[in-house]
Amino acid sequence: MTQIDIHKGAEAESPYVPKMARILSAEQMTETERFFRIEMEEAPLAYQPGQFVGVTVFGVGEAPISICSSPTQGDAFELTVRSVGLVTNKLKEFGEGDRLGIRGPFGNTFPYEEMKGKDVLFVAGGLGLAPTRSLIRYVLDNRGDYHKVTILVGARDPSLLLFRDELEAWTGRDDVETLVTVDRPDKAWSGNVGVITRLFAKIQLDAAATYAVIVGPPVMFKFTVLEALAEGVPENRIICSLERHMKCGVGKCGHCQIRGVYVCREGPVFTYEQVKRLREGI
Amino acid sequence: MLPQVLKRNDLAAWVEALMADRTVAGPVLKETNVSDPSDEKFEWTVLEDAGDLRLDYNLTVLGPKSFLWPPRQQLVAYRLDDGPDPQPLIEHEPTVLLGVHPCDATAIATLDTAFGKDIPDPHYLARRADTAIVGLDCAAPCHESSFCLDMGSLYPDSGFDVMLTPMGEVIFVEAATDLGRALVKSAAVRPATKDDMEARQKFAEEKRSNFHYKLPYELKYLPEVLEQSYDSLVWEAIARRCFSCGSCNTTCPTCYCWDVTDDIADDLSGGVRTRRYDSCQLDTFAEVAGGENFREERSSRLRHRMFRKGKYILEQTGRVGCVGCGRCERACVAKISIKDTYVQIAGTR
Amino acid sequence: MADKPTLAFFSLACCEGCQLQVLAANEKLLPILERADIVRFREASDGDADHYNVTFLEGSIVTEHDIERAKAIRAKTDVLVALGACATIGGVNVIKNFQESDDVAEYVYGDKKDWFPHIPTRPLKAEVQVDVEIHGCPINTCEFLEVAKCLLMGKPYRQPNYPVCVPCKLAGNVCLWHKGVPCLGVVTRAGCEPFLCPSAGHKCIGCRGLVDNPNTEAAADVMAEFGLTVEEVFREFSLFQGIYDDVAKMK
Amino acid sequence: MAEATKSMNVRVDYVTRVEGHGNIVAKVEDGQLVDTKFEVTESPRFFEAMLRGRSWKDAMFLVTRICGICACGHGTASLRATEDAMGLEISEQTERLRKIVLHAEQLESHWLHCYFLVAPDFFGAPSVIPMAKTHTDVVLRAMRLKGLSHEICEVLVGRHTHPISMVPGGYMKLPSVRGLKKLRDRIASFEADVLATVDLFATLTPPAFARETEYESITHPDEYAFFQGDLMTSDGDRVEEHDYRRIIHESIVQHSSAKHVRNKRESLMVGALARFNNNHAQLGCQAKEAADKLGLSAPEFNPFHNNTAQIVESVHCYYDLLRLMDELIEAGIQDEKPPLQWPEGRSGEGVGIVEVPRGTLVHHYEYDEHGIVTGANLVIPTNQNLANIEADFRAYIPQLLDEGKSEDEVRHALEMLVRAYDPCISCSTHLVEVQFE
Ligand SMILES: Cc1cc2nc3c(=O)[nH]c(=O)nc-3n(C[C@H](O)[C@H](O)[C@H](O)COP(=O)(O)OP(=O)(O)OC[C@H]3O[C@@H](n4cnc5c(N)ncnc54)[C@H](O)[C@@H]3O)c2cc1C
Ligand code: SF4
Ligand code: SF4
Ligand code: SF4
Repeated sequence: MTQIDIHKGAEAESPYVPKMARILSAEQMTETERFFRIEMEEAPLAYQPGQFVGVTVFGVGEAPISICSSPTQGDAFELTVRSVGLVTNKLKEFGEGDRLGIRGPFGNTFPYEEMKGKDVLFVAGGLGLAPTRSLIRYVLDNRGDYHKVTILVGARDPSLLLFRDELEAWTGRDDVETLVTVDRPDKAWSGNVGVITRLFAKIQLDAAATYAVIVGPPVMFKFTVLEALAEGVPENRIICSLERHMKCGVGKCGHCQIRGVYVCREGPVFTYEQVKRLREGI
Repeated sequence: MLPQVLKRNDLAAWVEALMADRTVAGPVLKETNVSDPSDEKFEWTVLEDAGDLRLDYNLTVLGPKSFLWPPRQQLVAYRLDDGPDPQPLIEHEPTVLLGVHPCDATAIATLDTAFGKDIPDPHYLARRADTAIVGLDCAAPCHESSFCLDMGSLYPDSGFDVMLTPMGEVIFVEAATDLGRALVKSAAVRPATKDDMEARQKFAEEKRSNFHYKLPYELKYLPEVLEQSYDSLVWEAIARRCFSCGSCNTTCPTCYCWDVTDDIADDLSGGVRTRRYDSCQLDTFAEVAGGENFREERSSRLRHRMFRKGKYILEQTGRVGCVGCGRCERACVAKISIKDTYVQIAGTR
Repeated sequence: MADKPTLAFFSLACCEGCQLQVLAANEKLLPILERADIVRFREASDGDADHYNVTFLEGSIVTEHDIERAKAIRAKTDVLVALGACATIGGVNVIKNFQESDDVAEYVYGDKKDWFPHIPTRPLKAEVQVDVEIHGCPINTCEFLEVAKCLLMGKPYRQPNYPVCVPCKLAGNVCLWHKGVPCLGVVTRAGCEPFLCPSAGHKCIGCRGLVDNPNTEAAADVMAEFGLTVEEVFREFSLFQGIYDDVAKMK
Repeated sequence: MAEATKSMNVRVDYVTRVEGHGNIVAKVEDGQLVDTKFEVTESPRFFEAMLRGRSWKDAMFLVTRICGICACGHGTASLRATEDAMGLEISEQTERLRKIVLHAEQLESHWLHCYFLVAPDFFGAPSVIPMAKTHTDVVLRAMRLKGLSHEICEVLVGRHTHPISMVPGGYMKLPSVRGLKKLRDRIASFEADVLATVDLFATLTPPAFARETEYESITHPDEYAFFQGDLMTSDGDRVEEHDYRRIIHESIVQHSSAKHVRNKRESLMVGALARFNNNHAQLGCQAKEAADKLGLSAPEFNPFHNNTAQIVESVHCYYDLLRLMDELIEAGIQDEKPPLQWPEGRSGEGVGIVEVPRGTLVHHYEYDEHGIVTGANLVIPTNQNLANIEADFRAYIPQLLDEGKSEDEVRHALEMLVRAYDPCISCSTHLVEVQFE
């Protein structure tokens, strides 16, 4: 049984007070996704790939957002926000110099240490590229530590593709295989067409030596996992990042629970093996 | 400290003494039933008059929990200009909760663990640390919905500073902590005599014989019984009647899920981030942007509550997630009973 | 001055109690008046304008003329807020829809019934687009202020989507069902705190309409177990919620 | 006479600062008034018809929705009618509680009307909103006073619009003595504001105009009647409640969805001035002093003095409220329960008449043996005044024309006259004679 020291806890700092941060730059990436580069006003954010922060727009509310940059990129950090509701729509109006509240970082991290020396396969659908990019950048910045790196990216149509410049840069690299596909091409699109699982046919996988990092909407996740399993990637090396309703980020408010697991603390990164056991995971 | 006794007639004086230093909350008469005036309803409230305290109370809708963990609690205040300067709002005042039944004391111990573990929550803990808990032992079940004996909350090991046992003309007073011993100092107590001790013993025996087990298995098997029922059709059958009104959660002494809103001050100069009780039975509890709802079905929400109470909280904190007080059953207009559900699932797969 | 958003208040068929709840905000209105111009509030003021940023429209539609007025007002405003039960769900005015229309008029105006033509009662959204709903009969001043603040801050207002039981329990009320009084709180949208009917001792009569996903079947079942006849159940629901199919079906 | 007034067409659509929708029409040709009307364009709401089929428990919840300002008055009249039909006697405690709520409502309504709706005319402001800047102390006082009534209603019946706790036979929730004591002290703290209100209105002079009419109200031997009593008029008629139709004769006119009412003359007047004219001797001493200060003495035939009478009544109600509170506190609150069942097998009619801010309000129901309403008749104060307002127009317009007033001035004066009556047009439910067989 956990022993609790009430009096010590009473003196603790409140985990619910945001710290002030300033937007260094902001850019509308697609119609609904906005990219921010942010700097904490006091101590820099100490985070690792896979974690997320709570972003406060004062007077409006807070939303959990994955950090899409890698700590290797310096003190500032980056977010990609899709406008869907109260906070995220308001963020559309935010730009350089505007101030936000930030809590966190929260959550566990991608197992980037454990993955060293292994092949890494990234599969990112839609907004799933945001959290994935954090690890991609980390791996690319420590390229020597990892074996083969493959990046598969899918979007519904070309206008929804995130980080297009970076996708191009990665495509141009010899030490990374990058494939991009869209479900519905437009006239200018000359690349792959079709759901992301179709890209599996185009790559060589050493399944036993691979970590597959799969992040995307629930349907995409479901089928990509099946594909990876079919290729022979072990369940405990299929890594995903889950989204849940969250209010506190510190394992109290109860919203993010999947069965007995608090996604905000024990996740958002899980192996497929864990998710499968949870049953309500996907 | 040796057990002591307080004459019933001296109780009010003690309560007044406590009221001089601290906010004292306890059970008082709330109202009588419109359909049956002999049916008294009680509530936990801050005492304005020591004479209002009713040690013979039976049930309350909300327990003493709301003094430690108020239905609405302000967390952070900020301004709505260029310098929001967010500041924590941590409010507490010396308080005594007087007359906490064993089930509620057990529940408080569970809440302490939930809010204190990992990353501590000072908004709860600061109130908790400033609150003395005076327990009140019960001689018989409050209601047919209670199953505190099964849930192991009838004999709490912690969650109180003093335990009172009313026995006729005297009240047996046992201080369990330093704070408790300090509180008792202002009471006109005398050391318990051999007769008092015997009376106490008799009370305990009678108490034991008044309570009966209601589950057909021991508490330690509950998590497994639940796990085996995960795919049972029973959830669907029970949930058909569920209104998703959340009354079960809002009244539960161990529920602690919450929602947060940013409330703008009336003069629009600032805002306050406020949390309020939330309920996993409400439609939108697990809904995320884009409309995906991870527990869309009433049955999956109902199952989640029953699992959380009987399994998850226990696994997370090592303390029971349900103290068997029966509040949720009584609060439920559809008469959905956690006790009956736990009985029912033992016989299903 | 010109940059301030303009607000207007209008009413159709109703008791105008909702506008009174706005006035009841008293000094809390002052910060809003500083940031916005009320250009039309007939109950308190003379004056008008050609265009409004936000219009609060109370009352339900009971005549052809009401439809025209609602449309004309809609055309002049950016944001239309339905103020109160009459506007959001038709209010008590819907009760007459369950009687023969001719009989209703004749009962009240006798052989002069044709002087006062009327149509079946309907809420605003049946005829015009409504952007924000403030439920309640009457509305709750706190909620009005909340909506006004949200509008001024450019923040969408999200109405509660859970039943009255939630705030009722948080207020520590003994459930009326347990006192022998059937209460509609179990399926009625919350948001009336701190003026909950059960907190004042009486059943919820459903003035804020149904929550989005009400279990009306369970409600009817529970009421039946409680000893209410189908007719009585309908009578309970139809005081305010007659506009919903779930309820109309019971008739 | 000024050329401009030779002929005019005064039309005021939607008179502002009154409750509900009403239009003034006045046609002047060659300096002669040819036609004038006060149109009530409020959409008809058919409350009497809607009452049919409602249960005795819910009738009050329906009729309070007739008017947001007089919700407690409608509620009280409705409960009295239902209790009459049930043969229920209410306790002294219930009666006191009901009277307190009625008083609180008079206060709220009178203050709202005088400060928010009438005062702007005297201060030359289009509304109370700009007055917040020019006469801040007056507006803040008005808000404080208005807030007081809300506080009283919140403690006693849950809220002012629409009351919750009161039901046939009593209360679903009673206030505590402790709560009443707090409230009493709170009310007592408003005395200075009440007196300042008298002083303020003593400085305002109503327009000079007088027309004698028949003044109708209830009257009671023991008190200045609001809650119960016989129906009477200044012309000497007096009947008990059930016979209200011997004084109140209703008719339908095409330009008004609200019905007109008369007794022996072409029209009659109800409201504060009518009550004052009929019952002034029973006012409390503070109210009598206020009347002196305000220059009001019975009989008063200037309808603009309805506002003055409202201020006098507010003083009466304020002090009477304190008295009633003291009596309640003294007696302690008894845990009385209202009946939850309709009396077995009983059917029949019930009438409840109360004085609401705008005048005499009648609720008349017929119940079947299950406690379901089978017929209803409501007489709304504003309706009773409509014919009188038109009669005033006919007398006042020629006077204004004689005084050489311009079209705008006439329009403004007529609007002020309408406002003086404090018409609550949303109340105009109205109805025709319904014969209960
Ligand atoms: C770990 C994690 C990482 C995320 N990373 C990103 C990211 O990188 N980029 C991005 O654009 N989005 C991300 N999201 C989703 C993002 O948090 C939600 O879109 C956001 O909370 C919606 O907030 P809002 O105020 O704009 O919408 P609201 O108006 O509050 O809500 C819209 C809908 O979302 C639901 N909702 C409310 N609060 C939450 C919540 N805290 N979490 C999820 N759903 C909620 C509501 O029930 C409603 O249905 C992430 C979510 C999680 C849990
Ligand atoms: S109290 Fe009953 S009806 Fe309400 S959510 Fe809980 S189980 Fe469902
Ligand atoms: S789950 Fe029900 S019985 Fe258990 S502690 Fe909560 S309210 Fe009491
Ligand atoms: S009284 Fe009504 S609103 Fe309150 S809990 Fe019971 S059913 Fe719900």
